[in-house]
Amino acid sequence: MKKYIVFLVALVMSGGAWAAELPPTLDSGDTAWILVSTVLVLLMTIPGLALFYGGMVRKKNVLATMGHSVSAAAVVTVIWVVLGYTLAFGEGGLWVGDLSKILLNGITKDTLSGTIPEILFVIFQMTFAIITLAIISGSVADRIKFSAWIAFMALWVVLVYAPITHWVWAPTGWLFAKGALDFAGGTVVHINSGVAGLVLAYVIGNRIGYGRESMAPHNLVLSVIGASLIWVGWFGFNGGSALAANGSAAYAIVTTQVAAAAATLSWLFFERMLHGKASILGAASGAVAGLVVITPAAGFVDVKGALIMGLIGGAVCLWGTNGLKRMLKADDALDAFGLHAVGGIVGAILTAIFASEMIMGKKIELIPQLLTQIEGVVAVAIYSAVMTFIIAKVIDILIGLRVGNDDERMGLDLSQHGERIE
Amino acid sequence: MKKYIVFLVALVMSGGAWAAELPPTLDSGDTAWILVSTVLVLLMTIPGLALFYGGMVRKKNVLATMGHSVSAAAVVTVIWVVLGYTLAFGEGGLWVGDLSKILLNGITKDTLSGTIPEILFVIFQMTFAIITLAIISGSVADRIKFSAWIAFMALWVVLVYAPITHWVWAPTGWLFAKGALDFAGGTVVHINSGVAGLVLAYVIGNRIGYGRESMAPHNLVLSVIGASLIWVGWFGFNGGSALAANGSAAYAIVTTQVAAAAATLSWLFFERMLHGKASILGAASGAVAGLVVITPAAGFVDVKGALIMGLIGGAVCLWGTNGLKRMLKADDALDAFGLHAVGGIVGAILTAIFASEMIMGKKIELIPQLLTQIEGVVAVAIYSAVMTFIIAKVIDILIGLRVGNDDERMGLDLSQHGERIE
Amino acid sequence: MKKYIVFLVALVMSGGAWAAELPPTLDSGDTAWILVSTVLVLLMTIPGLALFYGGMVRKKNVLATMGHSVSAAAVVTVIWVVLGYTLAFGEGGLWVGDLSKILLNGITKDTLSGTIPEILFVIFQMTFAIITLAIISGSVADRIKFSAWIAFMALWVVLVYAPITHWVWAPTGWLFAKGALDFAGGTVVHINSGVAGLVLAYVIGNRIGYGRESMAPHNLVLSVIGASLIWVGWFGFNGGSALAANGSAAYAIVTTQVAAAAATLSWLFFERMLHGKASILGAASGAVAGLVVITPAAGFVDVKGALIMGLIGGAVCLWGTNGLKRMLKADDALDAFGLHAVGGIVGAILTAIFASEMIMGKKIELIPQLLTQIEGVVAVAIYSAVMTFIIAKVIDILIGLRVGNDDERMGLDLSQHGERIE
Amino acid sequence: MKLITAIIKPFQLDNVREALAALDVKGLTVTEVKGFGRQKGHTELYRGAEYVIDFLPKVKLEIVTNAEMVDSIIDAIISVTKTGKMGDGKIFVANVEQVIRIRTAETGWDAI
Amino acid sequence: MKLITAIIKPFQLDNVREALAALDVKGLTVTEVKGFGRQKGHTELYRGAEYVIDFLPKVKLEIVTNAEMVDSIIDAIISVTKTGKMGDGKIFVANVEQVIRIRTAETGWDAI
Amino acid sequence: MKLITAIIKPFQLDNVREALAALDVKGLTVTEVKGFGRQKGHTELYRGAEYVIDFLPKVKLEIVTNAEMVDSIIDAIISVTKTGKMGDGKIFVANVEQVIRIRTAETGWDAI
Ligand SMILES: Nc1ncnc2c1ncn2[C@@H]1O[C@H](COP(=O)(O)OP(=O)(O)O)[C@@H](O)[C@H]1O
Ligand SMILES: Nc1ncnc2c1ncn2[C@@H]1O[C@H](COP(=O)(O)OP(=O)(O)O)[C@@H](O)[C@H]1O
Ligand SMILES: Nc1ncnc2c1ncn2[C@@H]1O[C@H](COP(=O)(O)OP(=O)(O)O)[C@@H](O)[C@H]1O
Repeated sequence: MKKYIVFLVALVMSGGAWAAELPPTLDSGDTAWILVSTVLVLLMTIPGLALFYGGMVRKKNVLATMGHSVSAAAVVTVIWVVLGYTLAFGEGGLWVGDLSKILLNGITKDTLSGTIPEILFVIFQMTFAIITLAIISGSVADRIKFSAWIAFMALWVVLVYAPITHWVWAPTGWLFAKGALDFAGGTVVHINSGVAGLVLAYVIGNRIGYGRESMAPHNLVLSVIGASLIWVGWFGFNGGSALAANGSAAYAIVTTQVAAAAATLSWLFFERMLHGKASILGAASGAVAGLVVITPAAGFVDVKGALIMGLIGGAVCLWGTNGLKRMLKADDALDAFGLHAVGGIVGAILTAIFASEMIMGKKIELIPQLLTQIEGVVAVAIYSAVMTFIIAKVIDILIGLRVGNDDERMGLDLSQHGERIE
Repeated sequence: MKKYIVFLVALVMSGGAWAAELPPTLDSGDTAWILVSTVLVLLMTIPGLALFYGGMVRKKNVLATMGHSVSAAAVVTVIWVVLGYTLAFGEGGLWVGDLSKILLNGITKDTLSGTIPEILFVIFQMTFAIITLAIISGSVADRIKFSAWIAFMALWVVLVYAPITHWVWAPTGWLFAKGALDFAGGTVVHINSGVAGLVLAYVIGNRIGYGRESMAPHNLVLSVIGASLIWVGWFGFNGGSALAANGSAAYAIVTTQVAAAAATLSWLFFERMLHGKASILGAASGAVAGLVVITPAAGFVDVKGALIMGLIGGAVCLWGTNGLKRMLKADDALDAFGLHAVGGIVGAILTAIFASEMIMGKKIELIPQLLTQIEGVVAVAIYSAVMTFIIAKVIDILIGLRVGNDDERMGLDLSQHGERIE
Repeated sequence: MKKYIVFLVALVMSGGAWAAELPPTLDSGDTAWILVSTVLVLLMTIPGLALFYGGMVRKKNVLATMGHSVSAAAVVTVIWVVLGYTLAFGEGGLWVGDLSKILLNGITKDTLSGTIPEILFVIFQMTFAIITLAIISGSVADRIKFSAWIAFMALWVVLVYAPITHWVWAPTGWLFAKGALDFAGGTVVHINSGVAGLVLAYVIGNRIGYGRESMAPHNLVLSVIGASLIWVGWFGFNGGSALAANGSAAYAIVTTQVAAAAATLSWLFFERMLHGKASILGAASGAVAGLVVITPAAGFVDVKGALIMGLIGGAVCLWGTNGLKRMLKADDALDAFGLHAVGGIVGAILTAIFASEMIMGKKIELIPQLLTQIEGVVAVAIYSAVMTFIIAKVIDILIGLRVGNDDERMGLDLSQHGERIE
Repeated sequence: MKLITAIIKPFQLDNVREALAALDVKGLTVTEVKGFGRQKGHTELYRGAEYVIDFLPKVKLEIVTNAEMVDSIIDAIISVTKTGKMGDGKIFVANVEQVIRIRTAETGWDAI
Repeated sequence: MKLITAIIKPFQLDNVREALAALDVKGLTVTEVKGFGRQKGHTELYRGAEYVIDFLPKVKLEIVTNAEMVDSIIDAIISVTKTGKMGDGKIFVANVEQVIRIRTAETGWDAI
Repeated sequence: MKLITAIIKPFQLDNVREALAALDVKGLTVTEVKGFGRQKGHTELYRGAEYVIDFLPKVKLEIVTNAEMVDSIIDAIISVTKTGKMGDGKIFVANVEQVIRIRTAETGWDAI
């Protein structure tokens, strides 16, 4: 609430001319909200995404699938404080941050980032990196080797996630400089992870029996819990991206809620039209689709915009996980691409169209903005695809990406971890 | 923290006479807390209530039951921003709000409601509407048609929930004007939903095999998770209803916690006395009972009051879901009435008795307040019952409320959604 | 954000000399954060620990095991407001608080504790007492009588938890006076509960078939959900212990996250080295181990310290739940001792070693501090062990600690609660 | 001694148990199974992948009894489970050579 | 009539069902079981407690058919499930004295 | 060849397996079942609805073996599972006409 106080005091004192001169100070309300947002975004991954994914696989793979998310939290955390943060948000240039903040060098309790402690910004951003990796794991569910997954994450955070984050969100990043709009991570998190997932699915190959044997979800109760936690956690993802507890944050959670709801209804509606029944997995998927679509736009659009974006997003992602999926022929097992990349692309483009002057306080020129958005999408998609391919191939050569056939048949829980659920 | 600052500045400046003149400003701490409270109340429904209910049905209906809550989040959100909020909190008169805020018309990022953004108030209130609908779904579990449920929700929010909310919480509402005390929704949410549930259970009829076949809960682990999330989420429900992060909010969460704990113990104690064993479903139900009972009173009573209200509430709701339930002969499958209406009525009445001068800062006259409380209970119950009956009948005639016998036998998961858990 | 405002106003006014004279006022941001932290710590127990433990027992005991945590929330809450809080934080002397705040006597909405309402401090601390009891229940899982468990909790909070809390955290407590460092409860919560659990396990005896029959966890999905919620909730545990929304709180959640991640990786690594496979239960256990180890240190160490503490903690607790466990020969079913006491002791000692001047704003003398830490560990362990033994024996004599053999065979769900999961 | 195996719809289990209790049948064993037969299954669609589920949940009852009671038991089962719809189920009868009660080591009819 | 009982690996179920459908087998009943045999199990280690799991998940198929079809059914099952690795499974054949379709009260071959 | 079916209490499974291993029994199949017999069940009460649960969890063991071994197997099972309390279980013996090992197509005793 700093600015209001400053304003108040200024008002009281008289002039107000000096108010702008004051260095930013810590605001406890903003800090409280970002502390909580950090909790919420972490909750989206563990147990949120762990459950969303865990419920959709076969019973023999549920622990391993959840383990992919849990290990993302572990591996990415360590890499992020050591190297990731400085590469993403260290000053650097257009493409990548420098190494000045390696191991969070120089960040004390009192270092601020706006009105919150910088160390808080570090961990808030860390939770975004974590979920990005966890999303990717859906593409290779049921067949990736655990050690390969650990290695992949460590490399990918450093080589792909950190640079792209720098492009989009660091003040010196080239996409940021161009004015690409990405409020909370449509490109950084969703397109990036979705594309990486698709490439990884191609490299690792389809599951044994894919398309022939039943791979029906073993327990969608878990997926509904997961989707619900992802939904509520997303308030931290989008609302926290305002980096303050104010009207912007509040507006962002409202657009988030509206888009999630609209996409749920839209998915259910079209599913019923096309397949005769509206499914609960559809409701969960629709909600996630709406959340993905609104992510780049949450702080830029009004409620009407969010409503329309949600309706479109639900329908397009339904296609992404059905028609498009069949066309792509990759066994993207849990639809990292169909939901996150497709939703992210739709969102990035619609952001330009629905950006609201009332909300943003300035007018957005449609055509130039659209072009900038597309440039961002394409750049992120290409970089992510190429780098993911290289990393995957290197790991495949060095330690092998995929478990053996018998281990896959037996299930990852037993073959990789020596455990199982009853 | 606005008021303290204002006070401080005033103090510093000298007089303080002009302090009252200052327009309210946004307080980041209050805003942070209501942002979080919104998350918490949503969490109570998805996945909280979805799990609480989902664990109590038979395995063949678990996804459908969870879907009732998830779809409540989707449908109510859209209706609320379009029409519900303005009917509830638009200026209007004694009975219902006007249409001035249709589609949240005129609410910008900077519009305040007290010390928080009005848009935040919109979504905080929205989460109350969502859970009210989700509670109702328990009464018709295992047999309602999915399409009928969607239609019911859309109509009910507009025709029942919004007007009653206006009565109780809008400054122009008639019950508000009368001084009816309902801190966080004892009438608006609990009596309202419980009564509606009972009526709906009568209209839709008992489940096939009710009273003869075993309808034992398929997985109470889910119910315990659900009740736990409902419990912690209730801190947002009751604490958030202070609309600020201050001593009131803190006191409200303490009374909430104490009542939940006391009711849990009281339920377990009487269950053991009456049936020989204290059950874990009993613990979960007792907690919810205590939470319901304290809801209208959370910000008005002290810790001793909360303790006694909890002890009474646990015992009475145990009766509500046992003796009373058998007397009513309705198959209120998951006890929307026995827990929420019964607990809500007990709470509304005890609020008058235990309202504490120390907490409220003013004295409450027992007898007049008691009469006002009863008037509120009766008015809400009657309106809710009549309108629910009409809506249910209309839907039954137009599209049919209930699935066919074979579909019910097969279970809603398969018959309504084409899915199942392993 | 009080202090900043006061500072600001002081600055503006001129001198600042009188700023220190101002009584502390409520800060809405700090209050918001501690409200949320309270929610988070409660979430760690219900459903967090309930699930973590519930997933590790056999299917016939899952509800009873979850019930141990739920009943902890109920029983401890009531005891805490009546007697526990005043014994822990009432003024008193070196050993225990006085009875001045019995039934929270004298605490109004406006009573402050620092910059937050004292009533909020009451409930925040209450959640710590709750989880301490819930942790203990892991030691006696699968065989304790429900009534004995209830009785044990009521006595133990009053006779063990409240005094030890007074020693360590009350301004008049003897360990506090000595300068023992325990940021968020390494001794109070973890060593205390772990030691009590071990003693209880000895007193109650091993489970029937222990070491011969398979007691494999029935559903580790629940444990992974539980561990995840414990993890995210721990941000309230450690971050909330800063009692403000500021750089300290933020640093504490970062050290918490880093230690949890490092311990997860360390556990997985050594497990793979020693047993050939890295398990998901290992990941979950490692995370909890890291969280325990960092607890006394969270607000005192920097990121490098947290990293090393986590790596050590993961390895040592792996030994605690394997080699050490076999040496101790007690059937500490769910490793209250191996994780919490062992992790707590490691953490207490490493706190002295890694306490950072940069973070604490003062230098810590290694050897004296180490001795003080060890003194704290030993005192708490001895007091907890002796008192737990006495309480357990008294209950065993009066009502019996353990269920009969047939009831144990049948499972606690049916024999104690008359329920079961399908 | 004979073993009667009946495969029925799950929700009929309580009815059958009652009908058999009326015949003073002292014991039976129940297994959850999945059946494939004339009654057709259904299609489940998850994220674009369609699975035809041919196997439907059924309950298998096994009753060991003496030869004289076989017909009345079969009649009792049919009387409560017959709806005339596909999937009502099947009954098989086989021979059992020896029956032993573990508790008492009784054999034959005494063991039932 | 004969009862063919086949114990196979779970993932072979779909293959077997298809092979039997080709022979016009009209019905079968499936049970999830656990098997102990030559194929060795595995060790699970949870927090220092080691459990040797001797029982592996298997699927039991029961097919009632007439004597003539027994051999072709057995051949069909073997043809799709044989991998030559331990744990491929077993087939048992027993006699069934009577078969009844509940829906129609038909008996014998008509009931299949 | 004979099929021995034993219905026992679940927690006895490990004991039985060990006793049979001592007899060099090479294979067996286990099914989780529910049993109704002399041993009475229990009552469960959920929110005012009372359900009498007559069926108790049991484990069914199936062992195919040759005629000579039947008695020693039965004795071994009884020796470890007999407690003298109701619900100890039952053992049934039936005839099996043919046994085939899928892996090798061996039949009869060789297939066991
Ligand atoms: N030949 C068979 N062998 C074993 N089980 C069978 C056989 N035929 C039917 N069944 C079992 O009986 C159940 C009912 O059979 P179905 O053909 O669907 O009904 P109906 O006999 O009424 O037409 C099946 O689901 C299956 O479990
Ligand atoms: N004698 C037996 N009685 C009953 N079931 C058996 C017997 N032998 C094997 N089985 C079942 O057959 C399955 C496969 O047997 P196994 O010995 O592992 O394979 P293989 O015969 O190919 O060596 C076992 O898991 C068990 O379920
Ligand atoms: N006639 C029967 N047919 C099939 N199964 C039976 C029969 N009698 C008993 N059983 C099975 O054996 C189990 C033990 O039988 P029960 O009568 O409880 O024990 P006991 O024989 O020791 O008195 C039952 O739960 C049931 O599964």
